[in-house]
Amino acid sequence: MSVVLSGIAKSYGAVKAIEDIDLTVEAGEVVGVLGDNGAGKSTLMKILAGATAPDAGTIMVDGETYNFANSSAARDAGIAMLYQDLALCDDMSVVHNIFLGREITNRFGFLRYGAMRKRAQEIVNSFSVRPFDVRTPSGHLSGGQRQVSALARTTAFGSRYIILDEPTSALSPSARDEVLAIVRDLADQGIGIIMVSHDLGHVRKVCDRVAILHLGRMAGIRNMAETSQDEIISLIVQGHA
Amino acid sequence: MSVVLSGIAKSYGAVKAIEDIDLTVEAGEVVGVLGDNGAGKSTLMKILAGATAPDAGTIMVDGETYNFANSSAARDAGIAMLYQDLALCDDMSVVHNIFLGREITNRFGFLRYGAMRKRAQEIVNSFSVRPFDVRTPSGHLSGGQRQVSALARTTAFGSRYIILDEPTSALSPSARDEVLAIVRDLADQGIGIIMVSHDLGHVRKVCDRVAILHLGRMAGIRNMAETSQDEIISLIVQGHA
Amino acid sequence: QTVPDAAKERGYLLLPELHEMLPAERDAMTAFMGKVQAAAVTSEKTYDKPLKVALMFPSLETSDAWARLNLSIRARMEEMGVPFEIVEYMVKPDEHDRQGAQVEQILASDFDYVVIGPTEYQVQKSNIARLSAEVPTLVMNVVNPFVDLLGTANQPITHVGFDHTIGAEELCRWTIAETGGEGKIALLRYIPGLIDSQRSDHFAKCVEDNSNLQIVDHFEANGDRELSFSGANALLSRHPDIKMLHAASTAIALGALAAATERGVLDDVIINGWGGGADELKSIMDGGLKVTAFRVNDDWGTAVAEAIRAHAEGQPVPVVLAATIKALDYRLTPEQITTETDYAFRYSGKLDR
Amino acid sequence: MTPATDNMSSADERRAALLGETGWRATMPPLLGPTQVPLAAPIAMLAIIAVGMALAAPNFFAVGNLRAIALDASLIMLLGIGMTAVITARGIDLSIGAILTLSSVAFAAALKDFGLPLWVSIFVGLTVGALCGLFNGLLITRLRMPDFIVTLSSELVFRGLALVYAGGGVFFGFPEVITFLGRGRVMGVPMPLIIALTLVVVAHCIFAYHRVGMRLHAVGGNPTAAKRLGISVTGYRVGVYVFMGIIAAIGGIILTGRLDAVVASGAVTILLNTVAAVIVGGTHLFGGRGSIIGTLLGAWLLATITNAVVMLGFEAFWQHVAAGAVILITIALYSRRNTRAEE
Amino acid sequence: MTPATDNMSSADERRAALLGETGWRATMPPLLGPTQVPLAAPIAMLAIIAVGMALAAPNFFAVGNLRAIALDASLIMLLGIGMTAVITARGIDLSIGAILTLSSVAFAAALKDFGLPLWVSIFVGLTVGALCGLFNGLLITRLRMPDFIVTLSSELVFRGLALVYAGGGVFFGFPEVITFLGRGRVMGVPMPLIIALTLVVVAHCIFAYHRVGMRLHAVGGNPTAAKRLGISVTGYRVGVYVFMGIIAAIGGIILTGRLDAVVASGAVTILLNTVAAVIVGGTHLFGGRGSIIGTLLGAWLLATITNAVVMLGFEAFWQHVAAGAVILITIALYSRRNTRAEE
Ligand SMILES: Nc1ncnc2c1ncn2[C@@H]1O[C@H](COP(=O)(O)OP(=O)(O)OP(=O)(O)O)[C@@H](O)[C@H]1O
Ligand SMILES: Nc1ncnc2c1ncn2[C@@H]1O[C@H](COP(=O)(O)OP(=O)(O)OP(=O)(O)O)[C@@H](O)[C@H]1O
Ligand SMILES: [Mg+2]
Ligand SMILES: [Mg+2]
Repeated sequence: MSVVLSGIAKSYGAVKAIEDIDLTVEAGEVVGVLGDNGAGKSTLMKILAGATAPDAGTIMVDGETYNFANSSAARDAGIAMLYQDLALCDDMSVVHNIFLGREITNRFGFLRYGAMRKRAQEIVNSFSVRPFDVRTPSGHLSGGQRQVSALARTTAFGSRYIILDEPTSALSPSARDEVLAIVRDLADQGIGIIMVSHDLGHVRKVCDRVAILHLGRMAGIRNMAETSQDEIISLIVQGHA
Repeated sequence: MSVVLSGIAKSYGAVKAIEDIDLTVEAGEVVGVLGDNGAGKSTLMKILAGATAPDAGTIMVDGETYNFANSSAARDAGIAMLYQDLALCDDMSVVHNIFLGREITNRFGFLRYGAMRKRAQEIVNSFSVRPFDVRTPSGHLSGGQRQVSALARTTAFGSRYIILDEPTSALSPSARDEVLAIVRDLADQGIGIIMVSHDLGHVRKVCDRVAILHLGRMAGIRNMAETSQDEIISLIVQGHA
Repeated sequence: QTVPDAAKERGYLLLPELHEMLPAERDAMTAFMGKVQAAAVTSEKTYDKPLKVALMFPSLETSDAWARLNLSIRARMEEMGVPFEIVEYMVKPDEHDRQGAQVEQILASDFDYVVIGPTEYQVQKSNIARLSAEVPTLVMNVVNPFVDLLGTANQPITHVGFDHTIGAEELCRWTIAETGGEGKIALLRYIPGLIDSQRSDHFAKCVEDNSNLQIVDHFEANGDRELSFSGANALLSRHPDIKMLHAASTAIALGALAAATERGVLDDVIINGWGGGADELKSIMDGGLKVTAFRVNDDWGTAVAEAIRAHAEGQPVPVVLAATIKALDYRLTPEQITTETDYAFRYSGKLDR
Repeated sequence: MTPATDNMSSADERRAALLGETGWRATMPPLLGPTQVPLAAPIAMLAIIAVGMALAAPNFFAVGNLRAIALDASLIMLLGIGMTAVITARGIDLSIGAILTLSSVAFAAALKDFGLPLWVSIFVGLTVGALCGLFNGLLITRLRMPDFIVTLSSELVFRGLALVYAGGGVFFGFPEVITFLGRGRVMGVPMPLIIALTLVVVAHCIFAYHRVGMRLHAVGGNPTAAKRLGISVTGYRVGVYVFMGIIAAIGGIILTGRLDAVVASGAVTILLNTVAAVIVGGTHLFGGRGSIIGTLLGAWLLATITNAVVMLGFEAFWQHVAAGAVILITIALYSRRNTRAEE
Repeated sequence: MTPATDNMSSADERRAALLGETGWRATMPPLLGPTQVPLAAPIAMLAIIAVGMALAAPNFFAVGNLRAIALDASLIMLLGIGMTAVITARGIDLSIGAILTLSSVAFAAALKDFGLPLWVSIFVGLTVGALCGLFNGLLITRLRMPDFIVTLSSELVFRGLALVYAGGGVFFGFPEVITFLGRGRVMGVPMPLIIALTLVVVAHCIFAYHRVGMRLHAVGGNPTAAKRLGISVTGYRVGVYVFMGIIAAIGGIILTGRLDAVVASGAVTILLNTVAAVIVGGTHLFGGRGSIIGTLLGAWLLATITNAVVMLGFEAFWQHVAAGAVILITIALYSRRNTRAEE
């Protein structure tokens, strides 16, 4: 049970965003993806989530090779992603945002709003120190509240692999700890998680392995237990230890 | 030489975002603002930067009382801000973004593009490990590159007080360290800095004092040297030590 | 009386067909128009309240004719001493449905008379019929009674206007004489519909049937000045040897004239006006337009006023009242033209400047 | 109780309070659907006009006059349903007048020139409407062309085609079923109003309480997000144009019935009225926020204005001015409210 | 050399390279201004049409015909300058036809009814245009009403006022200066073209190379950001409408000269042509990206289309269809390019 990326490449015009990337994520493990700004982390994640098409390379999920045409293909293959820009509809309430695309409906497709609201509030309550009303339009939320909403959506529907692009960057320390605990928890339930982060402390706390990108190439993959902060930093900055 | 906020309050409809906030920032010091998600940090900063009008309270800058009608009034009073959402025009190049509102022109108002480009590239070079061409439209940049551009703009024009709303959240560790060094540097040049952050490590590195908001109220202000991580966290989470 | 087959098929009668069928109508109309052309006779009748008239315009924007109509109806009513009150209804030329809603609105109020300028005659047929059944109704700008409404309760009391086909024939006759019946003509058309068909198609058929003149091109100008300018230019480029650009309205004539003037081909190309507003006449005198189908405009409004009065005072009204339309050309002296306009605009006066 | 526990428990209490709410208030979806749309402005304006007219022109409330307004309103409302969907999905359709015309011509031609049975002809008309919408939708989504310019140009194309077929001619004399749809009444209520209101109710339920409506809002509000969540943005965008095409064709048939005639030159200004009604009704011009109920009110308001300016005896030319002014005032009221809510 | 230093120095080299560039390529601002606008599509289309017409209708290249196209193009171009500014600032002005009309009526009335001197009358005309723009701008910014609906309604208001004053009447017989502006020539080049091109050059310099143009792009591209940076978003937005009003008034005077007449109706199609020209020219309908040069090309293309469909002998109604199709094809070319660049 694993996701296997091999030989992935993607250019934007003259800019080679990523080149020749191999990466494997097993079910139940948390893999951190690190790298300098512009190293290609988000690009790689978008490819894995089906949001961008790679120029080259293959994606295998649980033994089957996929060629994701769009993100719903990736979701059907069991991969969900929390985007760096959160992807919320600001005019809609948090309830609607969380359930968008996976609405709870009666058999004619009409929304079961009460059920959605209840479930959404439960999820949000479980994350946040200062809980907020899920009926609020997401445009009225604070930065962190927005991140909580988006995270709630990503984790709510039992995907087998979850990609988190900087899930903690806008969260307060206490909310961060909760999120990291949730991440660990999800992994323990057998979900494979890829987490992009700039915070070595967080990566260290939850990740089993780290992959470091440098100038669009894979600079190295390390087991957390067998590497040091210094090695990681030099991989990020120089591309080699 | 200082900025003094007193009795600031702001509600959005029924939500009291902040209430009765007093805060002083001296020239040359770095004050960290901490607090849970939704505690009201961004709201307070927007008020200080003139982007939002407070419901009550006064702002004094260097002894004079102001009632900022808009952010250019605040800028004229010497206060600049880096917004959490960066405020870039995605269709325009980084050069244009950096100089927007403070263009270098000849005396007829025509742009001196060469000069702007050179200066912009210098600033960006000084921040970033993987420098990028400032002629790129900002819509094509990575998350961190965007943050570098916005930060470049905020620090480029010699304001006396600078507000940074989570300036490091999307930066790679090395870029972070550079930004923090720049912050410290600016303070040493006599600029007063208010920095909102969720990262206690960063706050500890550069801040002289911290102010902690809790549920929209000031939970406490501490000298960095005289407080502990535990005290800060309990102020953030519970509103008291 | 037998309705000609052509009219049955068409659904409405041309004026000559009507007069062929009912010769008495021709005499009645001539007599009535005599009254119209004469000075106003003060009414003897005492009205206990003003006549409430609904005036339904299909847009006032296309030429000054509608504005003059409005002015002359009011002026003649006043001269005759008939107290009246007018409510104006306006739609754009394409708002067929809104005119329908206005009919609904009128039927809901207490009008004594309705004067309707249909957006498109056939389209408004059912509305005209419904109005006629409940309120004395005058149809303006169309002089072609519907065959199947004739003699029913749904027939309007009269149709008042100009016979555009007669205008087309006048222009046709003039054109053949002027050109000697040889050469190419292109049409700049008005908004598609009955009026355009009576002006453009009738003219085209007339010249082609009666001479060697050839219609070589059409442009869909939609009654728009700027579009006519572009279209006229393109036609002049495509057919450098063209004899005439037939303009189906004042606005179109203005656009075509500007194109010809700018190109300096004004002397080689005949451009006509349609309607004969003061602007067209001035242009004729200045050597711009060569000819126009001139409507004796205020006879139209006067006829409306006289028809209302006649009906209100229990006198018969002919089924159709067609005011005179005739070709006026550049050979006329300014004095002759002034004589024509002094009469034709006797109530509406100087609208232009 | 220490402040600490006080604070902690207050957060917990808040959690419980947020979660614990039951009863219809918590289970009923928001009345107007996934987004908030301010309706106070059109309602206020309608009320003001009603009171004003009651004082100034009592005839205004005559049954016949109300029916006249209803007839006008029902067409705008009908087309407004489609336009609300299009605009909510972040589109705009400027070709509805031409679609309406082309599909009526197709219907009339099928019936009269080809002698097809009535129901088949209606089907032909609706199909032509749907195809026009499909044409717009495919150009917009497949070639990623801006809606505004696509539909501006396709207006020329569709109207041109209608004119090519029909010229300046008029089709008339339609079966009774059709005229009944256009001008019949059931218990005094005009058929077009019955049709329009029925469609309004159905459309509102889908728009506000159905999965499809919710996703439509998302497609307009944040297309990137919608796409990432597996919603077929392209499908929805094409869908709204096809829907709009079918609605325009229905409008064409009702109009045919009302006039008992079809011309190729009509229905240009209906576009402005429809768009104005949708916007007056609070739907957000840039997508993501819309309300069918708002459009209903907007249509009613627009029809009322045109009626009222005549009833008040405005001269023809002033009628333009007055109508424009009332729309401006209504939107001004609405925008003020809107602004306050957003600040 | 170890890989480490290699890598470090490569970043440093890149820094130096980025910074070190000198010469005109580094100091010249981008030709089209602060944002990138694809111009290949209108150029390609113009080329295709030119080649096609050279083969199919040699008369097309007759001097007289080119001049005719130039006259058409110059009016669209002129109005397009204003519209490009408005759209780039994230607005739209649908009332230009009515502003053009109302200001010409004001000009003609000042000259003929009030007997004011020519230059004063021109000033009156331009002032009325500016005031109309101010009216639009203030409603849009102060009351935060959507541009689309404000200008849709003010079109009714302005045109109504023009009609109220002028009735159905026509003003004609204008001084030679005016007719010279409308249809005179200098060394064979039509005056309107000279005026329009002069304004295009001035406008392009401001739009692309001046502080004002740069800020205008920002106001349209990200109003929140612009406001925070101390740019008077309100000022710019009002400004573009006033500018548009003045431009429309200039257009009105040129048109008056061309026809030697003023009518209160008319100037309806000009709006569609202007907006189409601006969008065909690559200006982004939702603001932030615009090009005066693009509009120049777009105007030329649109004027050419109307001419070409006649020259090719399309039948009357097919002319509509052909014109719509050419616009669609041009935008399709453009949109493809655009999409590729953005993906
Ligand atoms: N425009 C708005 N309309 C309504 N409520 C708002 C608006 N902006 C902020 N709020 C509310 O005000 C409160 C404070 O928000 P603010 O953005 O200041 O929080 P913050 O401390 O910056 O949080 P974070 O760390 O998550 O960025 C929150 O409850 C938020 O929901
Ligand atoms: N849509 C796009 N068009 C052109 N270039 C792009 C686009 N998206 C990303 N890039 C470029 O590709 C490179 C990799 O970007 P990416 O967003 O993957 O970086 P990242 O590792 O996520 O950085 P960060 O930590 O700053 O978020 C960058 O140089 C960026 O400028
Ligand atoms: Mg990234
Ligand atoms: Mg914040």
